[in-house]
Amino acid sequence: MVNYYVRRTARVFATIFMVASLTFVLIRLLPGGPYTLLRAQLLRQGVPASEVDARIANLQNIRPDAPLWQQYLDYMMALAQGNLGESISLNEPVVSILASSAPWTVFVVLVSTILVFVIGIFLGALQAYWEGSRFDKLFSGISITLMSVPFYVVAVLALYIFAYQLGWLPTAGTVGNGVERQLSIPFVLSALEHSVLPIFSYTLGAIGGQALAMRGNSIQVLGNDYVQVARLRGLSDRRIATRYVARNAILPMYTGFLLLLGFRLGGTVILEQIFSYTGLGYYLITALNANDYPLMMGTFLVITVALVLGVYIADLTYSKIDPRISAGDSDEAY
Amino acid sequence: MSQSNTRAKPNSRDADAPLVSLENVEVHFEKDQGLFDFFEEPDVVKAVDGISIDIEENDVLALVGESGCGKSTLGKTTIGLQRPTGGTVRYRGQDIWAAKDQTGEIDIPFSEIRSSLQIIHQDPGSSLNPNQRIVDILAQPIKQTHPDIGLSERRERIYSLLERVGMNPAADFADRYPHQLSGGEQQRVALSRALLMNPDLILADEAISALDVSLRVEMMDLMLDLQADFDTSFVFISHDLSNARYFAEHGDGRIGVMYLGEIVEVGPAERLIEDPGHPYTNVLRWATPDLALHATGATEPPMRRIDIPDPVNPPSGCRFHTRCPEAREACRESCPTMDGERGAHRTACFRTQPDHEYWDSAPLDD
Amino acid sequence: MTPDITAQRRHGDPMAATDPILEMRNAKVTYDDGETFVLDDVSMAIERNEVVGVVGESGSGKSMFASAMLDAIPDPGRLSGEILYHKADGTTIDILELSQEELRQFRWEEIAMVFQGAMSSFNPTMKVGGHFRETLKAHDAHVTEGMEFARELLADLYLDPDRVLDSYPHELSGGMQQRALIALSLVLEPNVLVMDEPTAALDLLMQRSILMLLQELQEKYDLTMVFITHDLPLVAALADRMAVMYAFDLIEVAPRDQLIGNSGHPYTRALLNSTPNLDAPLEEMRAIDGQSPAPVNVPSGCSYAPRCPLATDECRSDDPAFYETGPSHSTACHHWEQARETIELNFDAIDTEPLEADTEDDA
Amino acid sequence: MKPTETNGVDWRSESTSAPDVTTRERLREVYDERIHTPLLVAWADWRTRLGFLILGGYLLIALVAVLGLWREPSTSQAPRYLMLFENMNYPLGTTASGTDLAALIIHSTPDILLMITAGAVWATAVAVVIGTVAGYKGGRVDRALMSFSDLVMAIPGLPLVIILAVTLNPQNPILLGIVINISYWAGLGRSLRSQVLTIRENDYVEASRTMGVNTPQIIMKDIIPNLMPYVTVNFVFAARYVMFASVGLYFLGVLPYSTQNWGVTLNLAYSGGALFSWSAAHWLLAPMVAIMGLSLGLILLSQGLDRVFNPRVRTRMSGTSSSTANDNDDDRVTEVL
Amino acid sequence: LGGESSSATTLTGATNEGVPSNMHLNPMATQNYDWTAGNHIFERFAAYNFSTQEFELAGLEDWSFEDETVTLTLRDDLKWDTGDDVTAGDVITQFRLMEKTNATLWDFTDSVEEGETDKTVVINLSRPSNPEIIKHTLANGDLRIHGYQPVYNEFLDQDASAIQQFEWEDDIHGNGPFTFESKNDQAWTLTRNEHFYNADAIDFDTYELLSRQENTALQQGLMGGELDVVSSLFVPPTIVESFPDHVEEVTLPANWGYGVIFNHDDEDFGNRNVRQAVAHVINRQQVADNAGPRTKNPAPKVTGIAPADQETWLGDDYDRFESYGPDATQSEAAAELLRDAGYSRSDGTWRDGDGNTLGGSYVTPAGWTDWTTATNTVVDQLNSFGFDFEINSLPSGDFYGAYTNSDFAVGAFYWLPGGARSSFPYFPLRWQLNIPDVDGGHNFEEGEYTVPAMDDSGEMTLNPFEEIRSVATMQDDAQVSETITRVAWHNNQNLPILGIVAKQDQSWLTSDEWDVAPAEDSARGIKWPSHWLPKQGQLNPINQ
Ligand SMILES: Nc1ncnc2c1ncn2[C@@H]1O[C@H](COP(=O)(O)OP(=O)(O)OP(=O)(O)O)[C@@H](O)[C@H]1O
Ligand SMILES: Nc1ncnc2c1ncn2[C@@H]1O[C@H](COP(=O)(O)OP(=O)(O)OP(=O)(O)O)[C@@H](O)[C@H]1O
Ligand SMILES: [Mg+2]
Ligand SMILES: [Mg+2]
Repeated sequence: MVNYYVRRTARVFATIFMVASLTFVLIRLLPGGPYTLLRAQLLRQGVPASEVDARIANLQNIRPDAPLWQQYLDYMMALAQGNLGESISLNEPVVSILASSAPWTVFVVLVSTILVFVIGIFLGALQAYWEGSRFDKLFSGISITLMSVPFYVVAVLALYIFAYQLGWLPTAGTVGNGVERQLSIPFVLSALEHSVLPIFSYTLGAIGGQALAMRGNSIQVLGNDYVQVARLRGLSDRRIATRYVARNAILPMYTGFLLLLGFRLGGTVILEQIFSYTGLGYYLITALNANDYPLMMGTFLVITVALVLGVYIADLTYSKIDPRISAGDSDEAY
Repeated sequence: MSQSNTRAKPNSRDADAPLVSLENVEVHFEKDQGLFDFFEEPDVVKAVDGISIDIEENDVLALVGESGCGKSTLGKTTIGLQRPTGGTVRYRGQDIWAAKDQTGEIDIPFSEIRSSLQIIHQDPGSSLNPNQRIVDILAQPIKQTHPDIGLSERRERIYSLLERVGMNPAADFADRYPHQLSGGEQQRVALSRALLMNPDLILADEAISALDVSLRVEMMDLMLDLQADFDTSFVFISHDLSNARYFAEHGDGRIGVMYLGEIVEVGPAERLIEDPGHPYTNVLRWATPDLALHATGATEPPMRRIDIPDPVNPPSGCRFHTRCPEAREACRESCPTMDGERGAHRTACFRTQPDHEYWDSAPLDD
Repeated sequence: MTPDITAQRRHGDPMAATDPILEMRNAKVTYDDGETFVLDDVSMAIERNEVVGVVGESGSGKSMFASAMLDAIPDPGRLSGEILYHKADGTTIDILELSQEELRQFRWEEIAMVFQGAMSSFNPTMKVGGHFRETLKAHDAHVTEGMEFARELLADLYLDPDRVLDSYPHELSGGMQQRALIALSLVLEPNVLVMDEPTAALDLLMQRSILMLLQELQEKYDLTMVFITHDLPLVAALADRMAVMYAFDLIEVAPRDQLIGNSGHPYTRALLNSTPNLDAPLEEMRAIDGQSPAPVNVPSGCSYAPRCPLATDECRSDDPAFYETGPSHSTACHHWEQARETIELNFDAIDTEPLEADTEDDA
Repeated sequence: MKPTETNGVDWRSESTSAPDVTTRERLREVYDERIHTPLLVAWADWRTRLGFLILGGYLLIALVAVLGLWREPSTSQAPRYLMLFENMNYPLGTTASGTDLAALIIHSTPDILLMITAGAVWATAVAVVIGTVAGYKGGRVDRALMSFSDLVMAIPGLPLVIILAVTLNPQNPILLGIVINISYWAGLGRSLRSQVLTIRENDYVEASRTMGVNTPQIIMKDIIPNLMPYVTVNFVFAARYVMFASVGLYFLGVLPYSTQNWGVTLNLAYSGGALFSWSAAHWLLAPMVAIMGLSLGLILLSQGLDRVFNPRVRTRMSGTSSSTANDNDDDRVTEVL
Repeated sequence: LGGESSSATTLTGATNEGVPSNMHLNPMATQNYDWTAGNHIFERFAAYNFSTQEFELAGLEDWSFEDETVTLTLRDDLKWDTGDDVTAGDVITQFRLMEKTNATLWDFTDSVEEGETDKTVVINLSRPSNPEIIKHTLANGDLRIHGYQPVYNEFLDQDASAIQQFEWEDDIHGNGPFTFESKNDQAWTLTRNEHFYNADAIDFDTYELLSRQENTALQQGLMGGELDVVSSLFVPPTIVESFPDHVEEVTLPANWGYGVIFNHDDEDFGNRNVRQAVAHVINRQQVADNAGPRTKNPAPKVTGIAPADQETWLGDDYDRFESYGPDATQSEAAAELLRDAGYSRSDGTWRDGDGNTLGGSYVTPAGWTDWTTATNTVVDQLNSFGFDFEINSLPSGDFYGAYTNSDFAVGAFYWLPGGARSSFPYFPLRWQLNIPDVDGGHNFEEGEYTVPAMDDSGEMTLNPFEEIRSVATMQDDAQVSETITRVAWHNNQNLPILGIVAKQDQSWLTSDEWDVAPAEDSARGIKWPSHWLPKQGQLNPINQ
């Protein structure tokens, strides 16, 4: 029997490899080919057709006309060396585009997902604690309502109201225009300011679901004997709420958190478009519209790797976090 | 075994073979490893370690022992639910697992073996599918054994059996869900389900432990009653010697005492209790509460430690030597075996051999 | 035990006590605001330093009885009546009158409780040691000294203190968990220990071992114990006095020997007869017919009447109060004398030879 | 020999009360069991009731569209920019191109319902099959299936949908629903599997195995019914996801569309400036309300649906409860509002 | 000199070309040149004024046209932002590089050389050419004077691909009113070029070009005051109405607009009758009203001349041209045409002899929302007449791809190439015949076509391709006009592509903080006001 951890780590690479292969094939299935749009643009600029082909040929850093397996091999070889190729439409190394965009997306998704969990858990726990109270009913109602509003609707409305109408927050972008792109206080402040609306709209709707889940979990935990015993032992309500109820109710949500994190990375496609937020999702759409294969592959890969790592970390750490689970069981936790 | 007028199974290879016969059966479980013990040998729990025993037609075998000593595992191995990691389990002479894997010459198909060996679980709550009504639960075994029986006859059979197990009026109970029955009633349904399979052997794994003390006798009576009607054998698992005694005595069977994967003493109920050969049997006797007033009152147990040793690293020699009040050096070194013919009262303890070196070695005390 | 003591109708006999530490008066528990009671007007006094065993079948209200002593009925149940606690210094408090904070302090320092199912009494994500420490802290006790005492308790219970304190609950076997829980309940040196089926999930050997340890603890720390179980013979080993519950009320309270050898209630006698045991002739073990009532349909009159072979119209109309049926022996049955005569006990309570010679019964 | 054979103990002779069941009665029973009681249970909870009513409303609307009881949407069929209730012929008003908004909403409904149903059925069906088989079978089958679903789970969902949508250009709502939920089953399948792992440890599953019941039957009868509460809730969530994702992608303009639907309408309204101007606000509002209403209905439904599959609640509701024993409610379903 | 008080003011514009950090300033590169920024940094040769319909010189002081030479004289004071003169050498370098990349200029140019001074450039033509065409080529807004020799000289002896892949991001020097300061993922920051010849007229320091992806973002930017100018932005009427008063709209003919493209290889739509029927069915006014009533005009005649210029160019023949009912669905005419072509109508649907319905998928670009509305309207009209179309929306790339690969039957496409050049019918008419944007994917074969004669006297046969090409070398206006009328007539009858509406470009200025040229000022007639006006000193901060 091979050690669980070795197997699990091997699986990470296998999964990434498979997804990379799969998306490679998928993307090549896209109709049109990578240069259709560019061709149209050039033609529109009045460049003669013959010249257009020549120009496109000049650009080719991938070989879209080579046999698929050849392209695949090239790609995989390059990938193994950490080279994701050149973006066709932006004429830049994909790696550098990703390096500049991924942090923003990760930042927004991470912060908003953490907020979703923290707020959701907090509200859900309070609701469970006062189960049946007016507070509980009110917030359950709010949760359900929030769940039925798609986040992009929130995003559009929030953008309109808080940025354009009230002018409280910037309307687009990741950092203020005049701010130097280097780690400094103005930079951080500006970045935070720009992320408020995306994070807000990506957070609000999702809170409801987590709150309901937490509420359910907590109610279940509250029914356990050990909570009753803890009360009898004279522990303070606060200690019971945190160390007993919250902890035991949150633990099962832990793997969910990391999974959700990955899942929500994909959702930024819409979010970033609305806020002109130049993250992964933004470039994915750019790439898609331009049939920019390397860039598409790159964004896909980053999201995939993030997801796979998320699950991996969840698997490896869950047994550390929840003493009841021993390693190897944990991949049954979701 | 009093009744040896075995029902001749038409396709049985060996009419004289015991109903179920275990030959040197071992069940070893591997434990999962952690991050840092990659290069170590995996931990192995020897839940059942080299047990041979026969169960005849209309037989009763009561297994007693502490929690974790392997009673359930042995029971499940006996009825072919647990694949042994060593040794053979035969049903009327047919190797069960050979039949299952379709290897070798098969006299009795596995499906027939399967339906002949049934089980009643400890927890009546979890042994019935909460989403099915009692009729539907009980219809399953009939469908399984007699696929051609029509709906109304099926109902008829179910109703009559329900009444037979004391659930009157049957119609009232048949349409209920399990949660609408009391624990005792649930257990009766579980028993009925097993009986409808028309089995040769039923494993009753702590089938009465979850019931109230006052209901246990009733349930045991019912099982014994039906044993007579249905011609079945029972493997009856309990940790309570008095229940085992009641059941084995009434069923005219044996009690087997298990300790850490081994059977340390086996014999007819009354004799085993009256004249326990193994110190561990004596411990179990001590643990059995008694209403006789002189015996009430908590006394010091006849053993040196309370906790059962870790089954992953069972003690060397006689496995009981770490707790045995009579243990001597010899017990640590060598392992007593069970002698005597199968079916007789047998004990795996040096103390039964008057001229064993045991008597010369020094007592253990730690 | 002369049976011909003139019976007197005396109400509240189980209340008679010379030095009670805990008195329960007319305790009632309801889950639907007084429609039905899952503890129905129970009164009982518990002597200082005695061990009381309470038996009854599943659902008879034993857990309610136990919880009531700490005013710890699970929500949304409502407890009424009086629960008086007599402190060692002679003062008396009514537990039901205590404020939240007083109650918090009172519990575990004066009365502690061990629950049915130790598995679920520990926080699965906290080490056992943590439970001890936080309990000490919550009661402003000295943690280092307290932990020393905890180690001593664990050692008394035949556990390896260091290993146990450093384990998560699931890493311990059931028996070890149960013992650790007992140690936890004693860590603040309470006077009263209420135990609600502390051993039900364990095998007999462990049950008996724990019982033996409890007896040692009781002697060592001068505990008053209330031990609740459905297993009559089990508690008989430990108890000084025993009480039988049926359908949410006590029906018989007597010293242990009295109750086993000379009980007056038909139910108690039936219960004794239905209990499998090693000595009784097998043929005579008999189950009790019928089922005990649910709270919604407790019959009027004597609640046991529908199952009782001796029931008369009087029983069906008139709920029997306690008759004094012996020294400190109270029985709630109109026909207790008849019961003693007609319902034979199927075991010999008094004259049996001692068990095997190699069993030291010097306790 | 065996009791049921002739020369055994004929315990059947004691039979007294076995009733003769006619087919009719049987049918009635099935109706009671599978339709009446579940509905009763669902109806008893105000959330499910409201959810049912809302969904029923949408179904009615779809019916109106299918039966052609309302005019087809078409450009220039009415004056432009009619406001809400301004002209009762066009109660929801009209768009910038003079299309009846009510017609737009109504005639998109059947497709949307088809789409979300298809997507949800796909996601849950695949998840149930994979989850139960993997969980019940264990071993190599389990490992293979779980590796596969890990793989699928690792592909970023929405982006994958976009690529597939562009590649396959699905015009058919059913296909589109499936494409949107193409990888949704993976996570669900995993959690179903872990539930199956628990369920299969139940003694009644072992009992069925002991009786020699075959695997498909065990899965169908012993495993799946116990998953149903979870499955239905997730069915509803999967449906909601299809709707949100599709509208979002239409809104983004990356899904091909052949006809008008809520997402397209929303997109056109938004880019047509409906957000900034009262005179066009209804144009944006109509699809938004349609989307949120449907999703609200779905969520409300999911909130109470698990009760439907709880036999305890079921028996109580159908009034057949004559329980003697512990009927102590463990149907503490999250009560909301 | 600029007033001290306002010199710190920043003019804020916007671009939706792409993220500035990914863009660069080499106008000759294949991709990612940000023309919005480039237009401010590089001066142009000349411009076409839509108000006056005349050319205005910018970087040029003079241009003169002889038979086979064109002489360009650069402004004497045209300097790089380094302070050095822009010389003929710079321009010649640029032109020579443009030869490598086959720019339109070289369609008629044989060689370029320095003239008498270092500020004059002589273009030797390959053949006598129509000066109008040359002027339009030089005044094309995208053609900028950018050939800064220190940077571009090195490309002269390299392959075309070198210059096409060169991304000019460092050491950028321009000669326009503003110079490059910095760029990031948010914006371009430009500052006033102190060496610009008209720098004194510019009263502010900084020009910031924000990057925005969506039209709605730009609209909201204008509405909320975030943006001061936007060079070109479609804004639907409801939003225009909700704009505050100080947001001023300048509409300029785009000479561009929604049309219907046919695949002439298609069995049905290769048939002229069917195309004409389609033209009769479509109510162009309704399409305009649905898709943008303020900014879209139905083409009065369906041909390759921009709507505003049709009467001017066609003169007396204008009335002869078939209008196909600009504001009506002419079902009768359409039905007759279809019947003549052998189609018949059953169950409300037109079918061919084999019973196949007349229609199929109608390609339209996804995400171009005003086009979506137009497509919906057109398809509704066609279907209610009895065609059987289904909308097939495709992302931009695939949309162009479908046409380039001739993988379509009917779809939406612009029927005019757009830009100032389109005002000269030579360009759009020729464009319609071979639609270079899709590489002639509509399969309108070069050759002779027979159409009814213009004067109803039978038929006429012509090769529209040849005829329109000949215009390039014609010097005689009358001859030009006649040829254009003939080709326009051909297009009107044969419908290589069907023009539906023409669009007005909307350019945006704000007057709350900015002092802009008044509405009637003809300077607003040059694209784009936000580019043109600042350097004229006609867009400056209001002095408090
Ligand atoms: N599937 C399994 N995998 C690993 N170990 C197992 C498994 N089943 C049982 N064991 C181990 O085998 C030993 C014997 O278990 P078994 O259930 O047979 O004991 P038991 O005597 O029935 O105990 P109990 O009285 O508690 O039911 C235990 O140590 C148990 O942990
Ligand atoms: N939360 C509750 N709501 C309503 N009734 C309850 C509740 N908890 C317990 N009961 C009822 O109170 C009665 C007494 O319960 P209790 O737990 O005291 O029984 P018990 O004697 O301890 O039984 P067991 O031996 O099963 O623990 C039972 O009939 C039970 O159904
Ligand atoms: Mg067991
Ligand atoms: Mg209890």
